Order: sequence, then structure tokens, then C-alpha cells
Amino acid sequence: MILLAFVLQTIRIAIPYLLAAAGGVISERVGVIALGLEGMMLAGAFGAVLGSYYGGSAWVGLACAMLAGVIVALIMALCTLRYRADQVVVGIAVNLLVIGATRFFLRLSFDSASNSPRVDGFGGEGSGLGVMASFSNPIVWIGLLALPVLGWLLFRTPFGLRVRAVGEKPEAAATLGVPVRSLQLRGLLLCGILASLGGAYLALDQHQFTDSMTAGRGFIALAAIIFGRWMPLRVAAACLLFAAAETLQIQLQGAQLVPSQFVELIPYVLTIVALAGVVGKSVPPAALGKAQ
Amino acid sequence: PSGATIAPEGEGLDIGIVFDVGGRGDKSFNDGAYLGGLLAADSLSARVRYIEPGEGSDREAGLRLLAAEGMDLVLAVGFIFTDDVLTLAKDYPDVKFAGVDYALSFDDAGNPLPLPDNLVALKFREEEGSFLVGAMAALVGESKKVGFIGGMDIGLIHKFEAGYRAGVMHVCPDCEVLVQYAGVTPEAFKNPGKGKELALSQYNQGVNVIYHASGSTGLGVFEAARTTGKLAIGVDADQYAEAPGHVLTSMVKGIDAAVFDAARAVQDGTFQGGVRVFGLAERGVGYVYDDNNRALIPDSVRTRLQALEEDIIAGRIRVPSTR
Amino acid sequence: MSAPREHGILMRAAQALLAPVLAVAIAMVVGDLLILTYGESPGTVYALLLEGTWGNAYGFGQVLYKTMTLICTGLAFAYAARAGLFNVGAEGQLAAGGFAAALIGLALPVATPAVAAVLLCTAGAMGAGAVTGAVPGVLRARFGASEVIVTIMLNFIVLALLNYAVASHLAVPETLHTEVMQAGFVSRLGAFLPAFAGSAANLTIVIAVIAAVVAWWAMFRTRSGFELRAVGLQPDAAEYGGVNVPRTWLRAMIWSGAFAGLGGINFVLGYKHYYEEGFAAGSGFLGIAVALVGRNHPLGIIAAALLFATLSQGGLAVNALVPKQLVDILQAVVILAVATTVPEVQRLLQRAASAAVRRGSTEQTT
Amino acid sequence: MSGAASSSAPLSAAAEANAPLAVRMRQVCKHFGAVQANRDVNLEVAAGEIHALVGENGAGKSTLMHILSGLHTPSSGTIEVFGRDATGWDTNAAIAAGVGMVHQHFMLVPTLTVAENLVLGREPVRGIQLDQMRAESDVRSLAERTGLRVDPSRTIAELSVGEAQRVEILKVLYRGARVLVLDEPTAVLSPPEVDELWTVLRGLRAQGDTIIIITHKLDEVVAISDTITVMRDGRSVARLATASTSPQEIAKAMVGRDVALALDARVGSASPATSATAGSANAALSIRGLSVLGDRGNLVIDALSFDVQPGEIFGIAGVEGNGQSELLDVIAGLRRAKSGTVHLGNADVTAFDVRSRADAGLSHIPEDRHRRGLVLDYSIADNLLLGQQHHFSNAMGLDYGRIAEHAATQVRTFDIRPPNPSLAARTLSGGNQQKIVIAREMGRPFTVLLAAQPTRGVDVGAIEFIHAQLRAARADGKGVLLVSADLSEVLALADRIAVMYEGRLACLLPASACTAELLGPYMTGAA
Ligand SMILES: Nc1ncnc2c1ncn2[C@@H]1O[C@H](COP(=O)(O)OP(=O)(O)OP(=O)(O)O)[C@@H](O)[C@H]1O
Ligand SMILES: Nc1ncnc2c1ncn2[C@@H]1O[C@H](COP(=O)(O)OP(=O)(O)OP(=O)(O)O)[C@@H](O)[C@H]1O
Ligand SMILES: [Mg+2]
Ligand SMILES: [Mg+2]
Repeated sequence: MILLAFVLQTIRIAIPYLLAAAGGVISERVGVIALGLEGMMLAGAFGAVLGSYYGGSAWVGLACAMLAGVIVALIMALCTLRYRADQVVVGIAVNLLVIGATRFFLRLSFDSASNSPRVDGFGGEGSGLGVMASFSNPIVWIGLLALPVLGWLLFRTPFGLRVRAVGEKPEAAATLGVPVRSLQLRGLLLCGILASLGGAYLALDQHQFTDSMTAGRGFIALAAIIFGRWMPLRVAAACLLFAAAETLQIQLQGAQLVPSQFVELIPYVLTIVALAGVVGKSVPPAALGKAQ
Repeated sequence: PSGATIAPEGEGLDIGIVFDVGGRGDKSFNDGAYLGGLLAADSLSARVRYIEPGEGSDREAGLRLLAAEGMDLVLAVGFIFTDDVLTLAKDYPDVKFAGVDYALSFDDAGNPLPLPDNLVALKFREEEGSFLVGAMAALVGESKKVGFIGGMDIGLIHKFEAGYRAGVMHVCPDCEVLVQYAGVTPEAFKNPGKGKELALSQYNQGVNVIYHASGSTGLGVFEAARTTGKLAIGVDADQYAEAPGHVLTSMVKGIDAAVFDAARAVQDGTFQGGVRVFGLAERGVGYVYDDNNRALIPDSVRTRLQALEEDIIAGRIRVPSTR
Repeated sequence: MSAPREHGILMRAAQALLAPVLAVAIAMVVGDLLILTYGESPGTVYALLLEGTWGNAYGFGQVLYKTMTLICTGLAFAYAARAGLFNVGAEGQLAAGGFAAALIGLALPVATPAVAAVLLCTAGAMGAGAVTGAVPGVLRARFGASEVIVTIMLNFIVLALLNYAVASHLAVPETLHTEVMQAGFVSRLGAFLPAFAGSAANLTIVIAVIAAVVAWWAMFRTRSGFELRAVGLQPDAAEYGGVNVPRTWLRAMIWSGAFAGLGGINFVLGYKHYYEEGFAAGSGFLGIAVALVGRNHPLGIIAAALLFATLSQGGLAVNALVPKQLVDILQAVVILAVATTVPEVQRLLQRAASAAVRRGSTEQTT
Repeated sequence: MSGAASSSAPLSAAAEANAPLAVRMRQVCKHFGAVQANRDVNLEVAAGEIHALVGENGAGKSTLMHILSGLHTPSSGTIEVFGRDATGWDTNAAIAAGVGMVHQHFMLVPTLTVAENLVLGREPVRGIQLDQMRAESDVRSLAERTGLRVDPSRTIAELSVGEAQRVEILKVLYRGARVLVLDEPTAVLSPPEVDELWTVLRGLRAQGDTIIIITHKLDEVVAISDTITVMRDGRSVARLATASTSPQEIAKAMVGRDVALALDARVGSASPATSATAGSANAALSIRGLSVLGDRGNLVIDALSFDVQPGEIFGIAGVEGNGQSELLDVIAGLRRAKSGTVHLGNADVTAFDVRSRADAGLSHIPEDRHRRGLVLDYSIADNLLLGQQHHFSNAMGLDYGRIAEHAATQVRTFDIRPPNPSLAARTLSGGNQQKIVIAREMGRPFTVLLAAQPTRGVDVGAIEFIHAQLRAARADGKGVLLVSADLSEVLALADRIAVMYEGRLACLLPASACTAELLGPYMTGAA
């Protein structure tokens, strides 16, 4: 019973990571640094609430979340792919932009600097904590399946082969008639959609948008990508590992074995360790960040 | 300063309010101050201006902007304004200032340093209100475990925790209080996702009532209460609307009343600088007991709470403010 | 031979100014649209913004105050960028710098001579920033770890640890700041220029400007600056020119961190005289914008820091009409626009330049 | 223009034979910004022939073939493939029409397997999945059929250069190419591998495929081609039938003057044949037992020893990729040796870093000026400083007064144009960029000069200037180590010539004893 609760909570915490990380993997696999994940998630969360509020249903919210993610991805694509702006700068700026924009429109739409009203979402009143309740949320399913499906897509389909080629050596792919730019655009859009679903999960599970509610989860997802070495299943494992650490911290906090802030830092520390190559070096796709 | 030339006209009082991070619409203490402003506007026909500063130097600048415009009363909402409001009160002796949750400084002998005549510190004994809701949680919860969820792990929030724990222990010495904090950065006040998971984990461990003091993070606690069908206790303002049927009560701070009082005092010319503490005795803190939650609270519990309240007011019970 | 030289100067001026000006123009348009969604008139809002910032000494003082930190974080980003590195960690380095300055100020005896105290605190701030910057520097130089990711992750780590230290051990009860320092105070401008009275502007702005001049000198007038820029432009050529590339990276990150750390004395020595959780408040990230708009040139950075400080202070001034989040959006738009227009403008100018040279040389030969 | 005359001279062999044309490019122009890479190029290739495209570096060969394979669109001109207009098509259209290109630089994805690289963009599927099994079996059978043997399941990163080259050709064949374009395919191959390649290409020709091969090596042209198009300075200047021409004639068309002149121009060597035997104690540069590992961890230089005497130009000839680059890097201090020593005069500099070697009297004209030799965004003055910055410092940092003076002098002395030291190096032409490097390296005290491909990609005028500089250095008593892929250059300048082959000196002879015919076999490992 305790174990089940542990597993379920780990999964719930991991869903946003899994979705954003899936988006990040595809983005980085086509050569675009996924520094905008946090912004995409936050935009997704805000879009979900706007959609659900004005559309009256969580499903409309879901659609609007994806739209928001796509808009952010398009902004990034315009800057990095079309105008070849530096990807790191654009990623950071997009995060700042989304934080500002969600606050601005929160004000405009709901006359509050911090919270939206309650909206329709998934789960809620008395749905309980059981297995059924947890899995009645469609985003949970998408989240659990995203990385395995992405793994299949990357390593078992022609699309994936092209994606991998583009991320490693775009000029080689181009000589074979692979449409590099269009593939990068599609990768980025897919990233926007997946990451925004991660944000939508938070907002719709919460039935509410709160200023900066993603709270750095996009960067945890980025950490998982690096720690998982851009391999979907490893990345999924990293997301679950980070989530499990958090669950452990939540469940043990009363015991105060470790000061909680140190548990929170696990993903960041592990990422740095992975980059330093202390336990097997984490090597990104060769063309990552290079303007094409 | 910039607005100095646009001096406000008319007879009514001019009130400026500078909000803490979170700003208007936080469904918590900023909104409480806002409500007080509205009240003043209504019944004193005051003109009220609001500013939401960013961090750092903007806080002082926001206060200064209002003071320089010749406001009659400038309110700073939140402990974080402590230094700024003190500086401003010295710089603008003709303007009255009020600092909500103002953090007092003490001299070496442990006595609070005196405040300027034009500055009033509005302080609340959150621990007293927390004590009562703690007692209520233990009495109503039908469990030996009760929960507390704080936002950022800091002394200010420990005050809520300490009072709450004392309340629980007072009526149920063998009860256990599960205490969790959402983090160590200010983001811990803005992370409802984390709040929900913390609450779910407590409910899962047999807790039936959770009291939160965690800003927007607490919205996740209410969500968890809805999900599990259990109870939560709101903070600062009446948070019944966050989860109707699942909000046992809220520990309310009478910020609105305090703000309104300050405004009226300025209007009447009875404004006095110094510290004003709002505890149970002053009806500055308390808990919500109304039509919404009457059904959740048995009469016996209500009676017991009233007795405890009297004990506290009479000094028979001393509520700790630190853990 | 004057023709090509004039051409070169014009070209350089165009290269330096065209992109930032274009970017600011784009941001203005976006700003107009947002103001209109709020039903306000852009003209009124911008006028109010200017009035509240450059329109009076106090507002300008506030701008100067914010400029100080932004110059430092801008220099931090630029210095690393000149070596081809992205220091996204100024936020953490700045906080570490402020923290160290406050601790030193607390530890010093009250009687410490003012100059010595300020120097010690400043050195401490730069040292703490440098150490924080050295971590990604070492990882990059030694293991080739991406400094972008390491600095991002390190921001979280550093800020959390500082928070923990302050909240759990050092804070004055009921607050998020340490005790007021014993020594190491820097006067505010208002102390001798009464017009600035009340504003947070203080003499550390002078230190920031000196830092910018020193950075300029270090970048463009010293051997190590020459090597630093060579490494940034073409590491292989630098290596060929006898430069130890990894060591240059490490040195660049250390100095970059030191510049960011220096920014901490603005708040701590010049303003509040204690370390407060969250005082950095995004200035680290804004430093990237400042450096980009300032084209990684210290003089440009001073100008860009003034621009962003004006925007940030202006947000408060227009708060009555539009939410100050408008300014957050504008700042992000400026970054995006500069990042986009700089390479585009550069390409255009380069094409024009090589065409001109081509034309010039054929004329010469024929 | 002499080129125009010679281009009209040879008759179109294909037209004569009345064979159908596989490729016909007419009046093709292509410019990149200010660079005119192709000017009115004409190219005719008959079906079923092997056509060699030759020309010096930068003549525009690769650009022309990129246009043919759809990677670039021409600025003007027309292209026909098998009689169909193909002007301005894209890569996919070119592939569909049977035109496939093997690029000068490998176009393989190192992390993917051989099979994956081959099928990329044209993947066999089962349902919606990639059919990995079929991909591998297709590749295996194609490899069998063509004799280009590779294991389809290995990743590219694990392959040798020769194997990777085979994959490149397979990749094109896999796409059903009937017109194969090979851009300098032999540059990285060992002689047996080259022979293998010829066998494969002849086999393909026998099957009716058309092949266009770009190469710098005239012996290869003679060995494999049926017809030849020569390019110079972006133009097509000659079309020759291989059977009825000679290497001299081809070379003449390539460089636009008599190559024999260059050979005759060799001035009486200052260093006598007596110094032809290595080991003299007062050598300017001496290398002993040098072994070096390459980027792939393989031994690229194997126990090499030789001396360069003062007042001597020591020429190293050889096909590129036989360890020359690594040798130069090690001497310059840019790469660590596995074992062995490097002496400058009497000083053992093996453990010195780049700067200390420079101070000990080593000058170095690197082979890749765009990557190593220049900081392209630095001004001419700053580039003249590169590597010398520590000699121009004073208490206040760099001494810009002296730097400006120095730059002005060097710009004048070495005739760098335009003579404005504040211009960015990027804006200069290739020849003038090279002059900056030479000015820097030769305009300061040195005893040994490493000159790697010193005239690569520069025009005739600049070549003569550079050659004169090298001779002047010799006359001045410097030791010059000249490494060039251009055999005629080595023959024209050097006093002693070594041929480098697979990390060793295949031969070391006094220049007076050398001819291209004699050295050729050593370069290909045949001797
Ligand atoms: N993408 C490009 N942009 C600008 N200039 C280019 C580009 N590609 C080629 N050039 C220039 O066009 C000219 C012809 O180049 P090309 O690569 O076709 O020569 P090449 O004959 O293949 O030389 P090599 O024998 O060295 O391969 C050169 O001056 C080169 O610098
Ligand atoms: N690959 C390239 N990319 C961009 N610019 C290039 C490239 N190759 C050459 N250029 C530029 O084109 C111009 C002409 O270069 P190129 O080497 O063709 O000159 P050139 O006519 O051969 O000069 P010289 O006679 O001195 O050798 C120069 O400004 C050079 O910087
Ligand atoms: Mg070529
Ligand atoms: Mg040339």
C-alpha cells in the first residue's frame, strides 16, 4: 500500500518532467537547444487555463495549451531557424518573455497578479488517490507514453532516422534530400506541444493558473535529458528518478533526515556530474546549437 | 519625485497601498489590504491608489512615489517593507504610514525600538489564531494525525506552525503533527503542484485536516482536499471558496479591518504612531465560523474553542510564537 | 587611402548601432500593441515612463542604482562571451558576491577604516563571484562540459544554498535578511547631491563605471585581452598563436564571475547594508540582455544598462496605467530582437563590405 | 584571355562520337556574395565515360558539381541531364534523375550505422517502421555486387577512412545513380585503396554508368579518365581527350602557363649534395624518432627522423593525409608526440609550448590559414600580432603605438592590399590573407620556417611573391621545411626532397636527382 502510494505519487510528479523532457529530446535531437522548455511549459499551463475558462472544458484547455506551446515554439523557430539567432540567448529570452506575458495577460484576463479563478480540469472532487483516479487523466497517459513512443519513433522509423541524422550532421542529411530546416521546425513544434502538455497537466490538475507555477520544472526536464544522454528510455528513467527523489523527500520530510533543499538539488548536481563525465560522459548531439 | 506635481485634490482621504510580491488577487493578505482600501473608499470616500512593486529597490521607490504625491496615508503590506517604510516615515514626517506585519527591531535589552510618530506597525498574533484552528483540527479531525504545510521554511511561517502545534497538543497531547514545507526559496510560496503532492502525502498517511500557511502553494492543498474528500484550513483570508465543503475554517487576519482602522484614524485625526498588535483580544485574528462551515464544526467543539479563546485572552494560556 | 578607412569606421558604427536600434524599435512596436490592449495611449505611457525616470533627479537616481548592477552583470556576460563562452550564471554569482560582501561587513570590527572596509567587502564580493564562476570554468576547461548548462544548474544550487544559509542561520527574526553590517558602507549620492535625496543611487556606480573601463582596457588593450578575444573568435588560431585555450576559458569565467559578484556591493554596501534573499531579482539574466544590446563592449554595456534600468524603473512609474509586467515583456522582446537582428545585420553588412572591397581591388588592379 | 582560346580549341569528343550526352552544362555562373566561383562554365559529359574535372584549388570545381547535384542553384546558365532540362533543381530532383555526388568532405553521420547512412532519406519501410533488416540486406547485396565491401551494421565512427569512402560511393549507388560525381575521392586513400577504387569505377563504367571525377593528381587523371575538363579561376578553359593529351598539357591548361618553366626555374641549390645525408650536428631543425598518434588513436607518424640544415629548403611531398599535418603540428607544438624529440638548433624544444618554440626561432605558415593562421575578424594589424603579442606589451598592456608602426611597415614590405592595417582580415582576398601570415612569420627573427601549403588557394602573382620569399629565407641562412601537396612547387623550390607516405619518409633525395616521374611511385607507395 505504501509502495503503491509511493509509485503513484512518483508518477504524478514525473508527468510534467516526462512530457517536457520528451519535447526536449526531440528538440535537441534536431539540433535546437531546449532551453525554452520552462517557458513552453508555463505557456501551456496558462493556455490550458484560458481555454478551460473561456471554453468551459478541460479538453478545450488542452487544445489551447498546445496552441500556446506551438506559439512559443514558432517564436523560437523564427529567431533561431529563420534568422539564426543564438539558441541559448533565444531560449533564455523566451523564458523571460513567457513569465512576463503570462503575468500581463493574467492581469488582463482575471485582474490578478498571481492567480486565475478555478477552472474545469481533470480529476477533482472526491476522485481520490487510487490507481483509477490517477489514470483517468488523459495527460497522464500521454506523459507515460511520450518517451517510449519517442524512442520507437527515433530508432525504428524513417522519421527518427532523419531526425538523428539532422541532429548529428545536418549537411550530410541535406545532401540526401532530407529537408533539414523543415525537420527542425517540426521537431521544435513537437517540443512545444509536448512541453506545453506538461504545463497543462500542472494547471488542469490544479484547476488553476498560478504565477510561475512551473517553478523550474522545465530545467529539471533539461537536466533529465542530459542525465539520460538524449536516449528516450534513459531520459524517462532520469525523470522517474528525479521524481522518486522528490517523493522520498515529501514522504520523509517529517523525519528531517536530510534538509529538504539538498534533495531538491539532486537533479542539478547529477547533471553537472554527468556533464563532467565522472560516470560515463554525456555527449550531446553533434550539431546541437549550431545555427543551420 | 516624479508625481510630486500632481498633488491630489478634494476633501476625501488619499490612501496609497503598496503590495507585497504576489500582489492583488492573491486571495490572501494582499487582498485583505485591498479590501480594507475598498472599505475606506466606500465609507470614508477615500481615493485609493495601488502599486505593485517588483523586488529590491522598487519597494522603497513605490512607497516614495506615493508619499511624494502627498498621500495622507501610505500602507506597506508585508514584513519585507520594514526598513523601507521606516526610512520613508523619517523622510516624510507629514505623511502617515502603516506597515502590515512590520518586523520590529529590538535594543540590546530586548525592548522594541520606538517608531516615529507617523508610523504605525500593524502586527498580528498569527500564533493565537493558529492555536485555535490547531485545536479545531485535532477535535474535528477524528485522527491522531493532523497536518501543517508551510511555504518557505522561515521564521515567519514557523510562527503559524508553532501556534498550530500548540493548539493541537493542548487538546490532544498524544496527537502527531505532520509538518512539511514546500521549499527554501520564495518560489515555495508559488508552487501549488508541490503543495498538492505534500498534502496528498499527508492525507495518505492518515491525516484528515491540514492547515496551510503557504500562499499560492496552499491552493494545491485545497485541491488535494477536494481530491481526497478531506479537510483543509485556510489562512489570512476566508478561503472557503477555494474548495467549498472541504475548508474546515480559515485562520483569518483582520488586515482589512486594521487597514480601515488606520484610515479612519487619519481621517479623525486620532492617528497614533507605534505598534498595534492584533491578537484574539483585539479581534485582529480569529477563525471563520459561519453558515458555510457551521455543519462541519460540532457545537461541543465550538464551545471548547470559545473557552480556549477566553483562556488565551485572559493570559491563562500562553501561545508560543517560535518552534 | 582615406576612402576605405572612412568606410571602415562607418561600417563599424553601423554594425554597432544598427542592430540594437532596430531591436529597440521592434520592442517599442510590441509595447504599443500591449499598451493598446489595456486601452491606454502609448504616447501617454511612454511620456510617463520618461518623466518618472529621466524627468527628475530622484527617478534618475533610481535608474542609476539599477544601472550599477546591470553594468556588472552585463560585463560578466560580455567578458565570458568575448572568450566564446556563455555565462548564464550571473544570477548566482551576483548573489554569492552580495552574500560575501555582507558577511565580511558583518565580521569586520566597527572601527575598521571606511576605505579598507569597502575594499575588503568589494574584494570579497568579487572573490565569491569568481569562485562561483570558476566552477563552470574548470568543468569546461578540464572536461569540456557545456558552461551553459552548468551555469544554469549552478544558479539553482547556489541560490538554494544561500537561501538555506540565510533563512536557517543568519536571518534577523521575521525577515529574510542578515543583520546590518558593522563596516563597509558606501555613501548614497543623496548625501552630497541633495537632488538625489531618497534615491538608492550610491557611489558604487562609480566603481561599476571604473570596472567597465578596466574591462575595456583588459579586453582591448592588454595581451590577455587580445588572447581572450582570439580564443572567442577562433580558438584554433589562438592556439596557433601560442595561447593556452582552456586556461583562457578558465580565466574568462573567473573574471566573468568576479564582475557579476561585484554587482552585489550595490545593494549590500550602497543601499541596504545587509544581504537579503532575492536581492538579485533577475539582474543576472538581464545582464545577458545588456551585454547583447551593448554588443559585448563595455561602453555599449554602460549605455544598455542605462536603457534597461530605465525600462525597469519606468515600469514602476507607469504602474498606474499599465501593469509593470509590460516591462518584463519588453525586456524579453529586446533580447529576442537583438539576438535576431545582430546576425542578420552583420550578414548584410559583411556582404556589402566584401562587395565593396571586391570592387575596390578590381579598380586597383585594372 | 588565353583561357578562352584554349577552351574553344579541343573539339567536343562526345559530339564527335555522336554518343548521347549525360550532362551538359552551359554558361553556368555562380557567385557567393562577392565571390565569383563559376563564370560561364561549359561542361559536356558523354554517357558511359569517366570524365575528369581538374583545376587548382579554388578553381570552382566543387561549386560546379554542387550545382549539378542540386545543392546550389546557379546564378545563370542551363543544365541538362540526359537531355532533360535540370536547371535549378534540388537535391531530391537530382537524386531522382540519377545524379549522385560523393563530396570532398565526408557527408556521413558518424553515429549512425553504415546501413542507416545509406538508406537515409530513402528508407525501406515495413508498415510505418523502418525495415532495418531489409536495409542491411540491401546494403550487403549492393556491396557484393559492386565490390565495395563494408559491414552494414557498423557505425561510421568505427570505420577507416577508406571504408568510409566506400560507404560514400555506396550511398550514391544505392540511390540508383547513373551519373556519379566524385569530388577528390582519392585525397584520403592509400594506394591499394585507390587501385580498388579504380577497379570499382571501371566496373561501373562497364555497366553503363557515367562518372565525373574531380582530382588534383594528374597521374590519376591519366590512369582513369576518358575525357577531361580543365577549370581555372572559375572558368572552363579546356576540354581534352585523355588518350590524345599529356600531363604537361593538362598542367599547362590548369595553371595557364608552362609548368616546365617552373621546373626549370629552380635556382642552383645553395646547399650542396653533401648535406643530403641527415644527422649533421648544426642542423637548424632536427627530428629524431618521432612517433605521433592521430585523432583516431592510430599511429600516423612512425619513428621519423630527419634534419633541416641552415640555408636549405627541405621539401616534403606526398599525398595529403600521410601524416604531414600531424608532423607540422608536432613541430609547432600544437600536438603532443608519442615519442621522439624535436631540436631547434641545439635546443631541445620537445617539451616547449607554442610560444616558447616561436621565441626559440620557429616560424610557421600553417596549412589552413582560415582556421589556424588568421583570426578572420581581427584587423590586419592584430593578425600581424598573433603569436607575437608578448613582444608588444608594456606596463600598460599592449603597446599600440609600436603595433601600428609594425603593421604599417609589414603591410608596405609585404605589399598587402588594401594597405589599410585596420581592415578585418576577412575582407581580404585569399592571396592577401596569405601575405599577412607570411609577413607575420617572416617579418620577425627566426631560424626555422615551417611552410605548409604556402601557396594553396592564392593566385599566380601571389605564388611568385611567396616563392621569392622562401628563396630569400634560404639565401639568408634559414632552414625551411616546405610541405606541399603540389609536387611542382616542391620540385621548384626544395634542395632536398622527401616523400612522406603513411607516416614515414618513403624516400629522401637531393632535388637535383628528382623528377615528378621518379617521385610519383613513392607518393603512391608503389616504390
Ligand atoms: N558557400 C560559399 N560561400 C562563399 N564562397 C564560396 C562558397 N563555396 C565556395 N566558395 C568560393 O568559391 C570559390 C570556388 O570554390 P570551390 O570549392 O568550387 O573550389 P574547388 O575548385 O573545388 O577548390 P578545391 O580544389 O580546393 O576543392 C572559392 O573562392 C571559394 O572560396
Ligand atoms: N568560403 C568563403 N566564404 C566567405 N567568403 C569567402 C570565401 N572564400 C573567399 N571568400 C571571400 O571572397 C573574397 C575573394 O576571395 P578569393 O580567395 O577568391 O580571392 P582571389 O581573387 O583569389 O584573391 P587573390 O588574388 O588574392 O588570391 C575575399 O574577400 C574572401 O574573404
Ligand atoms: Mg573542391
Ligand atoms: Mg584565390
